[in-house]
Amino acid sequence: MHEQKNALPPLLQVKDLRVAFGGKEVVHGVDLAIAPGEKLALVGESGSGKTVTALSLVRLVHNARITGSARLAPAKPGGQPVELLQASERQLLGIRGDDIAMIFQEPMTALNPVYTVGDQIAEVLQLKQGLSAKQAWDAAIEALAATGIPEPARRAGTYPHQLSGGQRQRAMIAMALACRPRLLLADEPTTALDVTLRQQILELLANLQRQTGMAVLLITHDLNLVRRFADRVAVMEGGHLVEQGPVASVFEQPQHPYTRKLIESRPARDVQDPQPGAAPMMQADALRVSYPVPLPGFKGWFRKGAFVAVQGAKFAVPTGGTLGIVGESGSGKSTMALAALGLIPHEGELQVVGKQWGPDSADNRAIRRLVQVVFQDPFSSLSPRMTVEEIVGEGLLVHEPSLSEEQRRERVYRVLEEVGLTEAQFPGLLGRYPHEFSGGQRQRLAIARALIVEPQLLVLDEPTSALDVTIQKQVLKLLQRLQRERGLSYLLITHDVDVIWAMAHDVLVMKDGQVLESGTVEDVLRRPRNPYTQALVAAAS
Amino acid sequence: MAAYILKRLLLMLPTLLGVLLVTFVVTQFVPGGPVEQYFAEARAGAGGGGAEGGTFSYRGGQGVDTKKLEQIKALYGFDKPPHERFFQMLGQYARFDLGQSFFQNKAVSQLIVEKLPVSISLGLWTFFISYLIAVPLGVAKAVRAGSRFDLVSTLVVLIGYAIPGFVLGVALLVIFGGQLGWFPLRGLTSSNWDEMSLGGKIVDYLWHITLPVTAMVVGSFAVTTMLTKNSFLEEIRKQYVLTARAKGLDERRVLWKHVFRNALMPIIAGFPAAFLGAFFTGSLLIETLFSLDGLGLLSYDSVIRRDYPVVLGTLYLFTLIGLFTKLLSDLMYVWVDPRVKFD
Amino acid sequence: AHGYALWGDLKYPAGFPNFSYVNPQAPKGGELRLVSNLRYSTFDKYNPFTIKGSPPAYLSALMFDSLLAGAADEVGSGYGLLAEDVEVPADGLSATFRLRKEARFQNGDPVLAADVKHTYDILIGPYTSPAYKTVLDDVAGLDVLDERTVRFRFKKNNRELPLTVGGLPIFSRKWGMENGKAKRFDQVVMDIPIGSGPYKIGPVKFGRDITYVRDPNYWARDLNVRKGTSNFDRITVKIYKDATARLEALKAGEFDMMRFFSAGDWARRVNGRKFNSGELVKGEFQHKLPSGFQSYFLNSRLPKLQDPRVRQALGLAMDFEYMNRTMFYNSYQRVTGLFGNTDCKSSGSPSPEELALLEPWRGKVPEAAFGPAYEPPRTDGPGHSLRDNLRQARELLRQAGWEVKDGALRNAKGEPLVLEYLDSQESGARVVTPWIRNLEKLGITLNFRPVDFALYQERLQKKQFEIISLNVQGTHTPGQEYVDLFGSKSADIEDSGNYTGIKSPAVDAILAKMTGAHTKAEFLPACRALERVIMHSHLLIPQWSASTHRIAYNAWRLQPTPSMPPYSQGEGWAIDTWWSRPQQANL
Amino acid sequence: MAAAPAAVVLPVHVSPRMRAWRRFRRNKLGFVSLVLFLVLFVLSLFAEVISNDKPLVVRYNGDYYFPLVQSYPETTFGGDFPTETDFLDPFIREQLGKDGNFAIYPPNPYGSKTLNYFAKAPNPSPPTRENYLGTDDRGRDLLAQLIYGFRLSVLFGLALTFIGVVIGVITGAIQGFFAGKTDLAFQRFIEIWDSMPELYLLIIFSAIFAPSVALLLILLSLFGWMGLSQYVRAEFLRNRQMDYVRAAKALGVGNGRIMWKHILPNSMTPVITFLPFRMSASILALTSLDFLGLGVPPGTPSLGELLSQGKNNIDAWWISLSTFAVLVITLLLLTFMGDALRDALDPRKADT
Ligand SMILES: Nc1ncnc2c1ncn2[C@@H]1O[C@H](COP(=O)(O)OP(=O)(O)OP(=O)(O)O)[C@@H](O)[C@H]1O
Ligand SMILES: Nc1ncnc2c1ncn2[C@@H]1O[C@H](COP(=O)(O)OP(=O)(O)OP(=O)(O)O)[C@@H](O)[C@H]1O
Ligand SMILES: [Mg+2]
Ligand SMILES: [Mg+2]
Repeated sequence: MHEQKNALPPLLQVKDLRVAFGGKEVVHGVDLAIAPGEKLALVGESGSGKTVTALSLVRLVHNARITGSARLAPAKPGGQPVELLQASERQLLGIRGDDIAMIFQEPMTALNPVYTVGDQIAEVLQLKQGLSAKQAWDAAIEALAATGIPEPARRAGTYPHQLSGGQRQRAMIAMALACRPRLLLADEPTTALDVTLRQQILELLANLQRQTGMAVLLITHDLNLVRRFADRVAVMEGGHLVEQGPVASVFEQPQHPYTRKLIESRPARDVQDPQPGAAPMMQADALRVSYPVPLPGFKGWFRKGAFVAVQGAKFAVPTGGTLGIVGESGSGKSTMALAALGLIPHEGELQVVGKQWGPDSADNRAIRRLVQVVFQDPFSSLSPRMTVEEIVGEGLLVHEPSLSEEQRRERVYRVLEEVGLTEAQFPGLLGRYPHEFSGGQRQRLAIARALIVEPQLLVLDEPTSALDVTIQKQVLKLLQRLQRERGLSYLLITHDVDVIWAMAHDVLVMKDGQVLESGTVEDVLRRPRNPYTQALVAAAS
Repeated sequence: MAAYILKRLLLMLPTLLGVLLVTFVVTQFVPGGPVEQYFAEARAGAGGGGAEGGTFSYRGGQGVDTKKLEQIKALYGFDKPPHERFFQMLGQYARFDLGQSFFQNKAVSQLIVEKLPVSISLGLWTFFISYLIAVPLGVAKAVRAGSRFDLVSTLVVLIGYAIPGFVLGVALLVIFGGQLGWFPLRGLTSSNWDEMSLGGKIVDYLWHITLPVTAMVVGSFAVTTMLTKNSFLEEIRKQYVLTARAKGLDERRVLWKHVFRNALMPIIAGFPAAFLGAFFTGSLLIETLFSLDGLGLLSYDSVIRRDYPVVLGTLYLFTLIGLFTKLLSDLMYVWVDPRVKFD
Repeated sequence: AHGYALWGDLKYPAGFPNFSYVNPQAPKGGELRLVSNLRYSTFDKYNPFTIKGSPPAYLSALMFDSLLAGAADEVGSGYGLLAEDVEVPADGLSATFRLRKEARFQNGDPVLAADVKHTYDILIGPYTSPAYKTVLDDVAGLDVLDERTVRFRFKKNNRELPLTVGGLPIFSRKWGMENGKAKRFDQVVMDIPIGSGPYKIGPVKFGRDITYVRDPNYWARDLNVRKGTSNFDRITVKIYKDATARLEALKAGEFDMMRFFSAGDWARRVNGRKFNSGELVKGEFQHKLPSGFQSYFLNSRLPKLQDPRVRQALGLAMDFEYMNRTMFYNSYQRVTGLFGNTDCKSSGSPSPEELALLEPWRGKVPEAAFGPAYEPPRTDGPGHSLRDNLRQARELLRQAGWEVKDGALRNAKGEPLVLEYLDSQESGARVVTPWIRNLEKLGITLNFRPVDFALYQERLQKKQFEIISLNVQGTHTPGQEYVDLFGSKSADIEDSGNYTGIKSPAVDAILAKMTGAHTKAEFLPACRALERVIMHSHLLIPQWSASTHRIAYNAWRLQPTPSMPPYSQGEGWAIDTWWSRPQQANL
Repeated sequence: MAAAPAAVVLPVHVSPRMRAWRRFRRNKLGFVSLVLFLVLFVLSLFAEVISNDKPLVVRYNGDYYFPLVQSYPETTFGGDFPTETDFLDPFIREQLGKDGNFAIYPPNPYGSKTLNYFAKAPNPSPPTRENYLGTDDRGRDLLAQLIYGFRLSVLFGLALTFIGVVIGVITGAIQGFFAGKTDLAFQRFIEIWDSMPELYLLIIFSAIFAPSVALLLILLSLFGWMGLSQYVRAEFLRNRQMDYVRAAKALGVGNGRIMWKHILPNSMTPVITFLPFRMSASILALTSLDFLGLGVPPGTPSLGELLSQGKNNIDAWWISLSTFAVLVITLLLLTFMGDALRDALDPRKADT
């Protein structure tokens, strides 16, 4: 304690935290302190151990050996501090959710698939605050509303798989905040949110912090966010904490080379214009996609209502160019991507390389080879019982069955290296399973899986949301290079205006299932006509 | 959903028809029907009936003459061509008239109703006891997978499973019924049941079913227990469990609320079928052993004696019930796991 | 006459006071608890005569009287019960019964000729068990001569027919009447039977237990044929569906007596506390019932079984002594012929009367029939080892053209001798195993083939089998049924009793003599000649029989008569003549 | 980003199967069970050498004979019959006991069908020096019965389980994966198929064919797959909605491969759980039909038959007890193996 220079005694004091998986250490002695009400940002390379660090504080890592110390200050003055790493399971029960709440990085897999989100939020309220079922439900709806989810009353009654990525993430946030914890461990809480919503969430956190003195450990890749939100920042690289200090000083005078690299990395635009006049890679007109939803009351017995997620969309992906899609969370971007991939039924015109999706999977095989996708939630899109080699190599098996095993493996290695995953970094890389990777690494796996079949059109749903700026830059560069060299086309969905700037030729802005405006990047982003777009651009700069 | 239910309900008709047709056709090919048995009885001579003690008897057969054959066939309705019989049967079944037994003086429906008390007793108790023990045990084993508790309970459960019910039943019967005389040897109730007070009746009933239910239950744990355990282990490492833990839920809630519903998809979903099935449980060997008159014995007997009306009648009824429970199970799937879609 | 005997030699004279094997002073009272010994383990009707359903055990015997009553120490005779007088004319083509005036049904009505006629009409009618029609096939009709006299007319002179009709249970016309109208007989199910017997139906746990209570006003309680019988006030019959449970219940004292059929049970499992204390007693009672001929029947319709030498060889491979020692606890006797334990049994060399019957057929019947009586092969004692028998069998087979080649016994065409033994029970395998083993030594393969009971019956009816095992009950008065068993005519009829497929004019002729015999002196030589021919044809491989009734009973509750009448069936002895001991156990 | 080097040095890496094997090995109980089971199974495959009424080697009048391999008629040893020698026969024993002659018998000198014809005690007889575990109700050596019965039962169980699992998984997978009309139609088919009067079919077949293990295998296989099929269907119905399936579809992976590689590994819990039970159920299935005369050909050594003998001869405790012990041990080994297999197939379990 004597080292503590702050006026307030730290809420959480972490010393020499080490985490090892099966003999391999991934976090090598982290020292951290968070004061009450403090907002500490933890940034760092993808796979540097941020998530593991946070999880080990509440002892929720499987198969790992955790050593070191993490002391949580007592809730009431005069109480005993709790040594988290030694505390009994029973003590931890009281602490989790109450004192320390956690927002998980991948909201799809982190929510229980068989309960409605409302249920899952209300559960904490009932348990920790002793509310009645009805009160808790109402409070849950309120909490959802506070995160900016439209129609919160209806959304509370839906299951996780019926929500968009951003909505899930917000449900996760609502759940974590429901009990007003003293410390919030937020692991990439805003990756799936657009800039405006990000702001709303940050405000929400700030409010809470003001009201209850909640401290926040924010793990993020978004340096803008750090700048705006955090008091202090800590930088991790390869399992070490390489630098920490007040935001302003770290950003102005970064000490560590990695920090410097991080701050200086900005996605750069390095794309050529597509050849004019070429037929578009993908073309859609009056595209309409709806999901069946139960109707309330007796009517629901006989008919399903429909929730229209995309309405009258018209777009074209230029051959050798990139169509960027931005838009509010829940506006139907992912839905549109799924429709474009022929994975959910749609109405209206949709043509991929001049063909339409047929009902038969065999017919579609040819198109599949040309069109690949990176899903928004990488974890759930990776088969948990397949190894990296199987996952990444599968595309080759399907589309280039003539390759020998050696050749295939070589291709797998190459594409993995291109997305920044090497054997050197991960011994036994090919034999690993998805759960053994960090969020960003999984995202890169997903990208590698799509790239390996050398498609002509790549649908990218938030491909870089879980990546730190350096890796993001690397990946974008790769994409740009492929476009240059092979004339790849991209349908790029992102919340990150920087990425749009770096990549897109045309842009489409969506809100509530409608296309608000579209045009070239310059047109849309420089001279936004729609108020939403204007707000978006303003928030991003 | 309602449309799906309606579709399934409508589909029951062809299914039922198919079931009945298949069985009916099969029964046409089974050797040794009631007519043959009639002749066998005629051949046995006046030994049947109740002539024990008589010191004179006469035996002899005359062979089958065609006129007699026709008569006997008519007696069992075999004089009509099969398709006619089949449609006649369908007509009856449509009115829920299950017909009359060939060999017993009873309507098939009456026979079933009479056997129900035994079947329900055996079925429900076995069902409840085995689920009430097996599921929590499975969960406990999953939580403590690999511990000594896990090992020992596996051992116990499997030993129970490995003893065939009838061998265990005999052992129980001989030891606790015969040698020690603690439990009665037969029946569901004592002979003076009617004179007992309500409490007495309950005690008497429980006293009677202890051995048979024990014999049935002991072997029934294992599968459910191991299924529960393994499903739990499958789910328990998923991420949403972390979330639930992170929420500060205690272990019980994590297991019984969050994991349970995911893990026990097969078990919960099979629940209605198992439950309804419990009403119609039959266990030939246990029923025989403890002189219980249940459906197990009825169906076995009717098969062996070629009592086709009983075979087909019970089949019709059980299929009907089976179809409903199947539908219920399928609906349970959706209820348990909202991601499940049948289309 | 006061009774009728097959050969006219009634043991008891007119006006005898009681049968000699009963205790006329036996005290009445108490309860006899029995266990049902029927194949089915429930009951669902009170009418023992209809086709459908199962009646409770012992109902027929306890509730119905017949015209004549048999004595358990005598065979082939009946004494007037309902009938005070029975007349059979010399031509044997009818029997006239005069009913007793005092005979009463349990409802108080007198038993009249009309009731007898009603009973007869019903029994041969369409709604009763076909067995009655079979039995009464030779009865041409029944005439009511007056209110109390009936005459049965017979199609042929068969000495046994008066006993057959005399043994019919007689019931009242009022049984099954509803609102003054008679129901169709197959609808008479739950109506309490109206008979004239000593017991009525008492408390019933339907389908499970039934108690018969003694009718204190039983009309014949002091009649000579009934004196000293029916001593128990109540007879309760309990049903256990499983043999083990039944045995345990006996040991636990839940019922008072039980007859055992399994040698293994009797030797190994009938024991326990109550046996040690003397409460339960194991009694083996020698009887003189015909041993019958439980045998393996060889289907000689098959070419491979046509040669008597082959059949004899098969028989030589069966080692009864081994089986009796290792499986039956030495409790059985070997069956040696068709008529064991009766006067019809042949022994020694044929008598002149027998030779007279056989001689015309010399050359057509086995030569051995003219020699000493048939003796099954033995394996005990010097010169009688299994090895000896097998050597002999090998020799016979060789003569018949079967030699061992490539490990199997083959005929000239090289076909191996493979036989199939058909049984309806898996448990039959145990008993044939040693036989199979011994046949193997000869190079013969015998397969055990168990099939479901109904299928078994069908196979038997259609004669689609090679070897089966049948237990043919014995009789003192073989008759028509032997024509069915061994007659040429029945050899080609489906559903006949001629399983072996024997077709021999000689046998037909002897059978005709046997069934047509008018005196014992004609009858016995025919029987013996038949036995000689059949046994020496080696169509049957005789098995074994028990000469005792094995009965375990509760000696504290029951008092048996000093000795068992020789022709009693076991349980009947107890039910009829035992009485209840004063209850000392309660002290 | 470094350009890919011309020759990528491919590091040796541990294959997933290897990792699974390691995880399996880590489960000591399961591993030991596997070893033990294999030992027992292999031993039982050599049952003829362990338990047989034929000597391994015979020296008779200066010549050597190997009755295990070749059958010698009794006449070879001075007997009467040209059929195969019964080496338990006192006569033959006497011949072989003469000077210079000898015979080396297997540890348990009885075969599966050998009657101890020269025993003194009535059958079933309790354990003696001659019959280590006693005899069954017809005088066959119980130990021999158990050894041969174990072999037959395990082989039968393996075959039946294998067939049942294959059919069950395939049908369940098809229904669950395609759902909709396929599922609806297939379910109806199963309903009808399931209600087929199995017993009657058996009776009909037994009227036509002589009983044989193969026939029984076919008949039981016809109906043995449905339970598992339902469970697999349920798992597939759920897992087919998973995102990773969607991802595979987007990749253009064919349905077959999606089912096999993506969904099946994640739907294996019921399959693995039921494996040991199906095995033992198959073993018991051999009995259940016996009392109908529809079981294995009579005389075939099977654990099931021994169990029913045990029931009928409750006083002959050595029959039921030893059979029961064999069953329990088999089942335990199988279950522990199943446990380890489940661990091995779960990559989330640490493997080092
Ligand atoms: N279960 C596991 N077994 C083995 N290694 C693991 C496991 N979980 C994580 N790792 C490794 O630990 C390291 C740190 O992972 P962590 O999830 O903390 O990264 P992160 O900093 O959160 O990265 P990202 O920003 O990409 O989410 C990674 O290299 C990852 O591969
Ligand atoms: N299976 C479903 N059933 C019903 N509604 C759904 C389903 N899936 C998505 N939705 C709804 O459709 C809308 C569009 O979802 P989509 O996932 O396309 O949004 P998005 O634009 O990708 O948002 P985000 O940026 O948050 O990922 C959302 O309002 C969501 O709640
Ligand atoms: Mg992370
Ligand atoms: Mg989305």
